[in-house]
Amino acid sequence: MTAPINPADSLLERAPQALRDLVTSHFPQPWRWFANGLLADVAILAVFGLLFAALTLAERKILGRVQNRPGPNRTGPFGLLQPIADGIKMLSKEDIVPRDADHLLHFLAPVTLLASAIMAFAVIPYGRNLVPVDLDAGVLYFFCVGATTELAVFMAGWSSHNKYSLLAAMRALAQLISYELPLLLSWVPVVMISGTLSTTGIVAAQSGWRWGWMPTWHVFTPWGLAGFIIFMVSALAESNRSPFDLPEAESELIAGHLTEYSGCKYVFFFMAEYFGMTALSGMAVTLFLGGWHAPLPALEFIPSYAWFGIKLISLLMGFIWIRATFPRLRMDQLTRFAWKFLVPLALINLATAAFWSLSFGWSGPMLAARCGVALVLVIVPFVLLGRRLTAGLAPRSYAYAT
Amino acid sequence: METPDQICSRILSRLPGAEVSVLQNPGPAAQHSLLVGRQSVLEVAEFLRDDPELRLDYCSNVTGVDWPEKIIVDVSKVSTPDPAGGAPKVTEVKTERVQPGYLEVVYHLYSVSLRHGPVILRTRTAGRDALAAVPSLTPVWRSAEFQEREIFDLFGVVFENHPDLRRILMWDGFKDHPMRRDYVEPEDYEWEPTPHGDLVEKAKKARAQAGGTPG
Amino acid sequence: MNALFLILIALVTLGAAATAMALRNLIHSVLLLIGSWIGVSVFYLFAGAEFVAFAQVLVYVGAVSMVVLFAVLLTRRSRLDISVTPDSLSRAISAVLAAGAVLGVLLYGIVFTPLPGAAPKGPSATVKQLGVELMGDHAAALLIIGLILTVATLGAVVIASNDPKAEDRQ
Amino acid sequence: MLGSGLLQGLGVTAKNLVGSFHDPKRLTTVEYPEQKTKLPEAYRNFPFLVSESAEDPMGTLRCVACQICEKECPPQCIFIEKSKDKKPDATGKMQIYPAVFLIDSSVCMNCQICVEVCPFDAIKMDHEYEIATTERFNALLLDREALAKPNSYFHEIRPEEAAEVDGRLAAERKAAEEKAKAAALAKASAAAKPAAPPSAVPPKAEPPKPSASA
Amino acid sequence: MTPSPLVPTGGATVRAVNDEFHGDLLEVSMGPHHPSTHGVFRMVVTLDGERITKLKPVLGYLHRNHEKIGESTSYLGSMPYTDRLDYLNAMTNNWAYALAVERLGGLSVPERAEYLRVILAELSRLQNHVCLAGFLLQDTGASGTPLMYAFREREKILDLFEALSGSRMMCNFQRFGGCRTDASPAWLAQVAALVGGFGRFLDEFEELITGNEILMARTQGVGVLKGPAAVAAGITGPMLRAAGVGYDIRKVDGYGLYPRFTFRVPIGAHGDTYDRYMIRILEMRESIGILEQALRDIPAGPIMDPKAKLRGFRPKPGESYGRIEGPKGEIGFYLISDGSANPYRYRVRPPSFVNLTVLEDLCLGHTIADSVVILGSIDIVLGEVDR
Repeated sequence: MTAPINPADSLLERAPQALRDLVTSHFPQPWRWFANGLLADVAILAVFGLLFAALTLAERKILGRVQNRPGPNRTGPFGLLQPIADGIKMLSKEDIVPRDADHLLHFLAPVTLLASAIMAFAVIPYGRNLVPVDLDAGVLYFFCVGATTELAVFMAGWSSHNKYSLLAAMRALAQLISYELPLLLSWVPVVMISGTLSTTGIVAAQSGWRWGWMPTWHVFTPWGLAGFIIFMVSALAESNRSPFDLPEAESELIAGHLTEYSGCKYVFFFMAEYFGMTALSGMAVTLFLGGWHAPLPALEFIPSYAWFGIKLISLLMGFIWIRATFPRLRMDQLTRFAWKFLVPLALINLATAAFWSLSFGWSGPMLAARCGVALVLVIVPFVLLGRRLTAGLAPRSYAYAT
Repeated sequence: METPDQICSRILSRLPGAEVSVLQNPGPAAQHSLLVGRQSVLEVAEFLRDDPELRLDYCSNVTGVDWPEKIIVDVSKVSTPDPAGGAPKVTEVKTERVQPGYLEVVYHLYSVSLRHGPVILRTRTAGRDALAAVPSLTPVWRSAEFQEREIFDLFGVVFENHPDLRRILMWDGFKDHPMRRDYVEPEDYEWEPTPHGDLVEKAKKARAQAGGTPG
Repeated sequence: MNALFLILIALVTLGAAATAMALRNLIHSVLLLIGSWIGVSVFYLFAGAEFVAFAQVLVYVGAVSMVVLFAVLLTRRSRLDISVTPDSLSRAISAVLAAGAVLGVLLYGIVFTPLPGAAPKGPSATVKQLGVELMGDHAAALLIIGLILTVATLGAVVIASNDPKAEDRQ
Repeated sequence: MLGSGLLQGLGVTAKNLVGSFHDPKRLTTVEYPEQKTKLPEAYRNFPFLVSESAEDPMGTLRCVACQICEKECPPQCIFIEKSKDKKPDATGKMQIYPAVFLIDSSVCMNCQICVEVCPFDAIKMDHEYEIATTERFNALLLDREALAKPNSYFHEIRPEEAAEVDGRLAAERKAAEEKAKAAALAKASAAAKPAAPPSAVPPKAEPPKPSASA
Repeated sequence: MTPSPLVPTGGATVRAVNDEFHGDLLEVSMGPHHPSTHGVFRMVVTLDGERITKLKPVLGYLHRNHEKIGESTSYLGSMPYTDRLDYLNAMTNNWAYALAVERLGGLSVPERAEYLRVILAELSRLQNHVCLAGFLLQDTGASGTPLMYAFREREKILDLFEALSGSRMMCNFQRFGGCRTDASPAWLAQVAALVGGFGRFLDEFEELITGNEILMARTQGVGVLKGPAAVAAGITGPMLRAAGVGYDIRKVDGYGLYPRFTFRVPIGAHGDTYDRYMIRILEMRESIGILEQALRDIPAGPIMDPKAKLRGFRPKPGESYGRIEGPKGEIGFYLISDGSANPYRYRVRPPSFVNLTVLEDLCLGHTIADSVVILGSIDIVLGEVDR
């Protein structure tokens, strides 16, 4: 019987680095950093570009299936070439800019949006040693890049010189201000517990097993679960996904900030939405779902990046599932939900995490008490605040006329 | 529910000056209506709405009817005594008289609270052109608002005291009233060559050749 | 190379700020202001202060700019068309005086601060240290800043609130 | 609790997502150009003219140009011109026939009133629904050549109604033949008995009843 | 600003239309091309932020002067045109028109035909309400899922219509004094199968969305219409019953054979959009009950009044008004005959059109997103509004 191989040394695990070194070894030493960076860019664009294409198809397929219809199935086998056909169609369309539009901003908006969405991919650790840029303040970088997205939505809406777009711009502003806060507050506990702002450090803090089988991911702690849910809800809002897709609310504002966009610029917006969704899911995986760690010790032979991919895709499917099910909120409800529900919950969650970190050494019966107190700290505010939020809303019973 | 005759007499007892009469409907439907003069239609309507036995709180249908100028031929037999002393000679004398045209507004009233109806209320304008005005009943039944606007639009009845009397179905710059019976559609109105147009032309020509009656 | 880059960034930052002041279109001004904030954060990055740089972008670009944009969009049209009146001339003069005074203080600070010739590699402040400093020694300052900002926000709300009675009184 | 309704909804969509793969009751979609649903017999789209034989459709049209459908058509999309000569109709009687029969398919609203009012079972509703053309003027005005379809086609699309119509027409033809025979007999006997009044007027064919669907 | 001379009657709301110019009011023209105006309908909305301070409906984009066409066409010839009024409910439109003409001509309807009419009207009600639920939820932003479920069921009903009348939507089925074709036992069995499964579908549909907190937040307390105001404004149908008035023409007039069937009339207590949605769901459940009874009891027999004439129908001079409880409200036809083959006056009383009267009242003070949902809950079809 051979000794178990350290998963970090398996062939598949080391393949990406080996491949990279193989390519960059041809460059002279002073340029190697540049070549590495370029390669990372190319890899990210290729992988996530493909994922974007696959995701658009998957979304339409899943929406179709949920709605009891087959979804796109005409282009290629099982409709697999649909994204390519869509791409050709969109890119060959005429780029129409309204006469009264602010041409410069109208052009800059999609570019800004896409650029910031792509930049967000830089700090996510995709696997063991697979992080494009390992920054000390990686998490902060991620959210500071993400902060510009709604600015771009505002630019698009305002520059289009269209009333619907302007309303969308206003909505985008309000939505950003409202959801940036719970989003930021939701990951502060993670930083507090991990003691680092570096994404690789946060992943490393989630390694290892409790009792030999249970992963020590943050999502498996009471505060982590609450933080994860708050994070995902805010992520839905940040990436303008249903039920928070108010800036482009089709049934109200036609297409909101996208009303006056066509062709390539429209594709940019579309791409940016999916990239943003993917990046936020990736960050959620990193912060709460243990990054690239396997969920069970026995499954560590699967390479780390595959685990990351699996977690990422399941979160993305969750986005699609939610979109298939929920109606849209109204603007005032959206902001009320953020300020009166998510922000207080996130703040209480901060306190819960503080308690969790203070009670670090507790064991035995005290461990049960620790879990109990933390759970109470998470659930009771949720129930109470939820009741206040939905006050007056209830299914009704109806009388019949005599 | 009371018959229209009973309602009519009750209205007359309550509002002695009101011009109300019952207009019989000769058809099998036998839905007789109350014909009310312009001057008293508002008070009659309020009476119908508020009267505890009728409580016609719901005005279902409001519509206009165009009755254009009609030439009525009265035939009277005149017997002229035969100067020869025989049987008097009877000749038919036709006198033509012109019945002036008017526009009629018909309200179908029901009671939601007492669940009866319909009571049909009609009122007529004095004429079809400058005199085509009746008081609006929108202040009495709000449901008449859009329907009276429609009648104004399509028939040209001016409803005095209507809160928002504008065209509703035709566009604002439109001149005529298309539901009037003498309305002639303009020839060049959104003309487009269609095979249908040719077909009608051909049909007309063929019928003219055949000398038959169109229709 | 680095110096060239720094000068370029400085020019962009200052140019954006100056243009923001000169433009009539308020939205463009705000967007240029954002550009200049990003320029400032690039300076922080050059100085090795990642945390401050990212925090700068997060707070200013992400949040403050939104508030400013909101303020601009919610401002009544009538207040956008403030024409130059004789009164505004004296205001301009006082503005120039105030700006000059600030500039003087800054220049004084820059010129008369003894710069160390060869910068000693100072202890790079970690995020943790920053937190400890802020929550420890400088807690009072932090609280006061928070209070002042809250008061400012309340004031803004009071000014922005659309009170028809107040308008009538004017 | 907040979220229970949301979770319930997610459950339903998940059930449908899974169900659409194995439950044909859920995934009811028909993939149109390849698959087509079976049309019910009553389906109607655009009228056609019934002709007795497929070989000589123009010679065997059942239509006798009575112009009832033209009068009754609500959007007035039919135009008929009577022929000058006559030819035998379905019952063997000499009848005029439509020299021109035009239907404007851009105006026709497929209401079936022409079928209902036709006393000769000469016009029926078609099952053809792929009638798009690329030319919106002349291609939409269909003449009698384009409209004529043989009785066998009628049997194909509406077997029940066609059988009923054929039975009725056969009975009428038989009755007409018998009458003709009787008339011939009468003539023969009249010839034998010259005193008998001449039956100049041929026995009038029983006016066919309006369509049974009425 | 001149105060609106609209006198509040029976609690009708007074309109607070503020015509003063405000620099920060935004006038948005929603429609005629807008994803959720249900056809070519236009609302000129004045917004303060996102709040509606004024809303003017603009109609007529689909106006084709249906009534004029009716006056120049024979009585029978108008029947297919009635299909095109509320094109979701050709069956009930046909019935209302047939009812008016039968009253005008003094025709009676055989029992089997009356049963068929009830079955078809209730099927029509089912598919209209299920459509409405789908559209309404689509307007609240649900990405098509409820709409697709609704349409899946609607398709089954339309298939039945097609099998009986030959067309899915333009049925042209009723005739004066009966129905055009008889229903085969196989068809009735299909209806029974559909009715049997419809309750389960409704359960699933309600599980999907009725308890959804977002839907409740979007619809409860939005667009409140109270009973007296609704009656004064002539609101009919589910909208009136959602406002708490139990007025159902099926019960009140007892036309057709409705008095023979037992069913209840659900009424709402709040009169908001949620009530309007739920009343339709509950009405569908009642319709299932009516259909079960009708399918159980339908007798054999003729389907046409022997007195009825298909061609050359010339009723005696006179007039009649016939109305039925259509899925959207009271659909009535008012006919005046002068003894000729064409009606002298042909008038449609369209429920959608009259129900639009209160649109502005319902929307004032709500946001632009609510206006879309409120419009959806009124349930209009532009073929009927504009005629």
